[in-house]
Amino acid sequence: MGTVLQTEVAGIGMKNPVLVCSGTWGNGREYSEWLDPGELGGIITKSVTLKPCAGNRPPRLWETPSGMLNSIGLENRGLEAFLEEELPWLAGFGVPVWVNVAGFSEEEYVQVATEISVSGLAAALELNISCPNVRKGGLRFSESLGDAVRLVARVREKAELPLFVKLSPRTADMKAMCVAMAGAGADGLSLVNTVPAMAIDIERAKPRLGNVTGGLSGPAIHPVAVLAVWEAYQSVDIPIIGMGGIWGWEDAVEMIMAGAGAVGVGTLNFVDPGAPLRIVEGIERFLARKGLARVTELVGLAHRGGFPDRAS
Amino acid sequence: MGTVLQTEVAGIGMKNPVLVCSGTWGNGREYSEWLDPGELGGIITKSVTLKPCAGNRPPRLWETPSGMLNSIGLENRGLEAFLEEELPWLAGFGVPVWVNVAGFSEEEYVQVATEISVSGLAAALELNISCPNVRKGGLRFSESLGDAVRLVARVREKAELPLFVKLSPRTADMKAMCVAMAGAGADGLSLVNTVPAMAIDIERAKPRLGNVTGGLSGPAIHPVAVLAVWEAYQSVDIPIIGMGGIWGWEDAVEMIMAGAGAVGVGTLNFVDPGAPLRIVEGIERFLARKGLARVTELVGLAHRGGFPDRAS
Amino acid sequence: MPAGYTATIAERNSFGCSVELVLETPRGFEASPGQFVHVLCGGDGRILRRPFSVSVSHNGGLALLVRPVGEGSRWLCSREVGEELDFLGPLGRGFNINETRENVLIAGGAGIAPLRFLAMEMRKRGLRTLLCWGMDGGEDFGRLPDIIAEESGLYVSTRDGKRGFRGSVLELLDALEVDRNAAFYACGPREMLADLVRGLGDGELERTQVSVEERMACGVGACRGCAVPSARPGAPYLTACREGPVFFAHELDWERM
Amino acid sequence: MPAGYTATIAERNSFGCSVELVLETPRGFEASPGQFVHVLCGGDGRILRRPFSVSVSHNGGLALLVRPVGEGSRWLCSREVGEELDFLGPLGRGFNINETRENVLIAGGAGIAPLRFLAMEMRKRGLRTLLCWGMDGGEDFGRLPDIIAEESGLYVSTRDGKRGFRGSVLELLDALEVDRNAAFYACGPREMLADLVRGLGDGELERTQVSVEERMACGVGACRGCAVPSARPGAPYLTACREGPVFFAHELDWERM
Ligand SMILES: Cc1cc2nc3c(=O)[nH]c(=O)nc-3n(C[C@H](O)[C@H](O)[C@H](O)COP(=O)(O)OP(=O)(O)OC[C@H]3O[C@@H](n4cnc5c(N)ncnc54)[C@H](O)[C@@H]3O)c2cc1C
Ligand SMILES: Cc1cc2nc3c(=O)[nH]c(=O)nc-3n(C[C@H](O)[C@H](O)[C@H](O)COP(=O)(O)OP(=O)(O)OC[C@H]3O[C@@H](n4cnc5c(N)ncnc54)[C@H](O)[C@@H]3O)c2cc1C
Ligand SMILES: Cc1cc2nc3c(=O)[nH]c(=O)nc-3n(C[C@H](O)[C@H](O)[C@H](O)COP(=O)(O)O)c2cc1C
Ligand SMILES: Cc1cc2nc3c(=O)[nH]c(=O)nc-3n(C[C@H](O)[C@H](O)[C@H](O)COP(=O)(O)O)c2cc1C
Ligand code: FES
Ligand code: FES
Repeated sequence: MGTVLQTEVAGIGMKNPVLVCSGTWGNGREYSEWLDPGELGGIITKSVTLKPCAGNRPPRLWETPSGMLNSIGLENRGLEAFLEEELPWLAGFGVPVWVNVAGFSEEEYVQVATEISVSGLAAALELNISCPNVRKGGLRFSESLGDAVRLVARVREKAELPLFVKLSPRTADMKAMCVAMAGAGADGLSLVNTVPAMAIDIERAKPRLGNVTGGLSGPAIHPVAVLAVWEAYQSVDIPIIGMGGIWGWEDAVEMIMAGAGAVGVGTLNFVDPGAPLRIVEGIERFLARKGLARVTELVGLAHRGGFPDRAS
Repeated sequence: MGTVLQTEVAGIGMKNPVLVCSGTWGNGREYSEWLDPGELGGIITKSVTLKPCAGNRPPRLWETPSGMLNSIGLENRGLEAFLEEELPWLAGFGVPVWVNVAGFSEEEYVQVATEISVSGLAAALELNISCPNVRKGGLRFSESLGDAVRLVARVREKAELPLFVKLSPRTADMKAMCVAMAGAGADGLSLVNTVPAMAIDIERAKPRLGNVTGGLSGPAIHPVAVLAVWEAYQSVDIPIIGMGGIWGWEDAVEMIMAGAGAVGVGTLNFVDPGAPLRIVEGIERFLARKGLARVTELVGLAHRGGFPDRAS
Repeated sequence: MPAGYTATIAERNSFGCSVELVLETPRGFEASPGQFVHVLCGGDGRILRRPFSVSVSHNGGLALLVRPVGEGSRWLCSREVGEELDFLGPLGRGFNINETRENVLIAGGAGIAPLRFLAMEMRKRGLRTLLCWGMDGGEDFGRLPDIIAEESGLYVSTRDGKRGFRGSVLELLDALEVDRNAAFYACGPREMLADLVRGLGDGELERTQVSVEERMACGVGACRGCAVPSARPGAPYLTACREGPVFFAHELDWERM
Repeated sequence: MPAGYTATIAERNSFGCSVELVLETPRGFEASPGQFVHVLCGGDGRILRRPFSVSVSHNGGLALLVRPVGEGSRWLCSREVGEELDFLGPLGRGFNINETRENVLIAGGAGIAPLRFLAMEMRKRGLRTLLCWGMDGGEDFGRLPDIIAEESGLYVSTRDGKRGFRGSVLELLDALEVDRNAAFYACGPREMLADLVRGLGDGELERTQVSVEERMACGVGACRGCAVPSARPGAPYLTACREGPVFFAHELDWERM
């Protein structure tokens, strides 16, 4: 593969720009049976909270046109178990690990971020301020620019690691939000989390999800995610991890052209566990076909007029 | 059909709760060849601006998974032609007409709304403050609660007609926005406009749409629209017209159960011009099967615990 | 070892309301009763795989029994011999076979799929096995009951008595006066399982295994989407796809099911 | 009168890189050359119809000539005889037939579809007609050129001279030394049309009709999605689906095309 696919975001070197998204790859054990995690560009963990978190009442899934709703609700075994059992194992593959941090209060975010930072096992933090599936915390921060800024600044102050902030596509003014996040000290942005959404079972006239509302992911939201990345790239200089409905290497390339320095494969993992590596290969073939020496040349290319038009 | 399907929103009586959405039904002439507009619950016109508006540079369409992007950009012949040639014809079908009003400044919105009001030919106004396809005006109002409130209050002051405000699903705090709109004098809400989005042609590394960004509509956004209606119903008492990805009577019923007093068929018109009337029939059959006497009993039913669970 | 497979449909049998697909996998395939495969189905705008129990597994091939209830399963039922299917599996935890007691297998509707496999396996091992199959919803499975009756012996019940015992499958169990010291294995609609469990005494819960159905995304334990309420206080939810789909009845919190 | 139709595929002919579908409509069907039908195609998560020119219309039936270039057209090409199609049409404005001049028809690739129909119609009316078909992209249309040659007479060009004239279809026109007072009718790739128009003099623009392709949603003029730049100052855009797909060359602003 050589250096064609090598890249870096916020100083974190990666052998290729393809990550797996938080919450869509467990903490790796399940999918390590299907692919070698060491072949990934990087791994983003499932959200970690301070205490073990039971998650939301089932049902937690519902399929929608070209998408799915989930209301997992941050189910995880808490920071302690994560630091003891998950992170050391994940760190063993020699690829950078972003630890996704969530909380139900500012203090919790700060504490988790600090302890992850101190552990020395993670490459970066991804601050989940946009989870649509928890009533307290989560999306609340994303809804208010002021709250988000304060939270990010507080975490920034305590945590050494490069800090990525994960935003919701349901942000009225995405550019202003990105500028504010960069100003508060974010080293990078993860765009996007799921889109808040819901479905109702008309035979029962009751919500499909036990938690009533959930987050929409999958191909349905891809054009929304591309715009978020596009707008972020226009407004800030920090790197962007693009995610949302990536369903093949073409979608990954599209995200990169919109401005993403790396991409995350999410829901697609459920359907095709080998997809991240096939996407890596697809990007490489595309670069070769277009005669490009490095994937980094693609980043934001659509903002720079794209490829020259062929003479007709 | 009797009275089963009869309903009203903001005092406007309708023979059934199914409307056609702004911009997806032209101004009726095209589709009047396919169905009798007099059979609809109501008609929402394409956005009218003060002056003729050329619309955006082509290409204006792109299909995405279970959805489509458009960047029409308010193309219309302007208020004068609308008042002379379109509205009188539309008003002749004996069904209520919502005139969708757009503008590039507050003054324009106010002037168009006032003149439509004065014409005496419309049943209501739908204020489009959420068009993702124009740089000035449009979405800008939807991005800022303060701007939106001021605009709605100014139009409210001048226009006699019931005033519906059409909101973007890209609203960070939908409930706060709805409360603010009701406070500013809105008589009803139209939820939702298209979701801001974009696509890139990777072979050229250029945006697919001439206008770069566009609005996503169709089944892909349906779960997002259902949530918007759900949140609006929870936060305000004014009626809601639910729209977004309605692709059959089931989706219409879902919207109504989420809190919509009426529903709008949008993109589906393009695929199946007879759909609005088939949806009316489907709703009627559903009511009969469930033993309900009036469609109004369905409105917001999912907030009231739904149908009683069958004993097993 | 779970894996991704491309299988060829070698045989397609229509059994009344259901379709049996016999699949051949080039690399061979081995599963234990109760495990499932996660099948990529076509259908407009559907993205997730669909879980189906392995209903026969032999000579490196397998069979599925599919009831068409929605777009994905309908698509599957309309496949033809010679077409290819893409599936992951075998996945999940299967039945734990009790070698010492009498084994009573209780199927409801399409829940027969894994229990047919289980019964064949028990018979192979020479265990005392009683297989009961209730078609409480009035379904018609064509010749399938006869085939299974020949394979492993079978008692059938229908609500209207059209076939076999008249009544529910649980009433059939009562009528058969089955040994209450038996081990129980059940698969069927959620309500049937709940009714069964409600009727069980303390010691029996630990001897009863149920295969539960829950909507799934990943099928491998990664997404936590298929959560079922656990009876253990510390771990509120179990995953149907990885910790299940087969659970001992006492592992689940039936109040919250 | 436009309408919604369910048609049965009566015949399916494979012509090299393209497929001809002959459709029977129970209610009868009449179109004029240049009009199109808007077809509901299958394909995963695709929602919009796809426009295809009427390429033959006879005895209340019609034929389409489809090149598989994406999911919708591929789906269409793999339909079998006996299956049903759902389409709206005929839609749009067709060609305006000049009864007095010589008529020169210029097709590029699948652009032959409406021009074949046009040529047949002209021949029926006994008009002087010259049909040129360039396969500049190196496409192979199998026996179709022979069939059309028999129907209406045909000159073919290919870039490599494999078939007919060696060169572009516009070079073929030069070589044929066609009457510059003729009326021109063209359908093909956007660049071919632009090249053609570039070469036209003032008076010729008004005698030249082109059928343009633009992505469509509604197909009936309701969505304004298929806008093409108009040459008239007051009306910046025309709709390809309703005001077109056939335009006189002077109606369009070729600078902005
Ligand atoms: C472990 C497991 C094993 C299964 N084995 C079999 C089998 O051997 N044979 C068989 O016919 N079916 C089996 N099922 C059920 C089968 O997965 C569903 O019928 C199928 O997924 C429905 O998909 P669809 O697209 O046809 O329906 P959809 O359109 O998605 O839904 C139709 C109906 O089916 C229900 N449903 C959908 N998915 C599931 C699911 N995963 N679990 C429970 N209910 C669901 C929905 O609530 C809805 O009422 C099994 C399910 C699980 C979890
Ligand atoms: C009035 C009209 C008449 C046409 N007649 C014919 C015909 O007789 N035979 C035929 O084979 N094709 C015809 N076309 C083109 C045909 O509509 C497209 O090839 C088809 O819509 C592609 O759909 P898809 O799902 O296969 O491809 P997609 O996956 O949607 O796209 C594949 C490629 O086709 C291009 N494309 C898609 N839709 C259109 C469109 N509406 N116009 C132009 N390019 C498009 C895309 O840009 C892309 O490069 C006609 C188009 C128009 C507008
Ligand atoms: C089942 C599921 C669980 C998720 N869990 C988390 C999570 O714990 N933390 C987080 O930040 N994002 C979570 N996400 C969001 C994804 O990381 C990703 O941002 C989103 O799904 C969009 O990408 P996709 O469309 O490719 O799935 C989850 C998504 C899914 C589908
Ligand atoms: C082609 C197109 C044009 C539209 N034009 C307008 C418009 O002029 N004014 C407006 O308020 N909404 C407009 N909309 C938005 C629709 O009225 C509707 O809110 C949206 O499409 C969601 O519904 P749907 O998913 O059913 O299409 C347009 C939508 C489409 C697809
Ligand atoms: S389906 Fe993903 S954990 Fe079970
Ligand atoms: S496709 Fe809608 S106006 Fe032409």
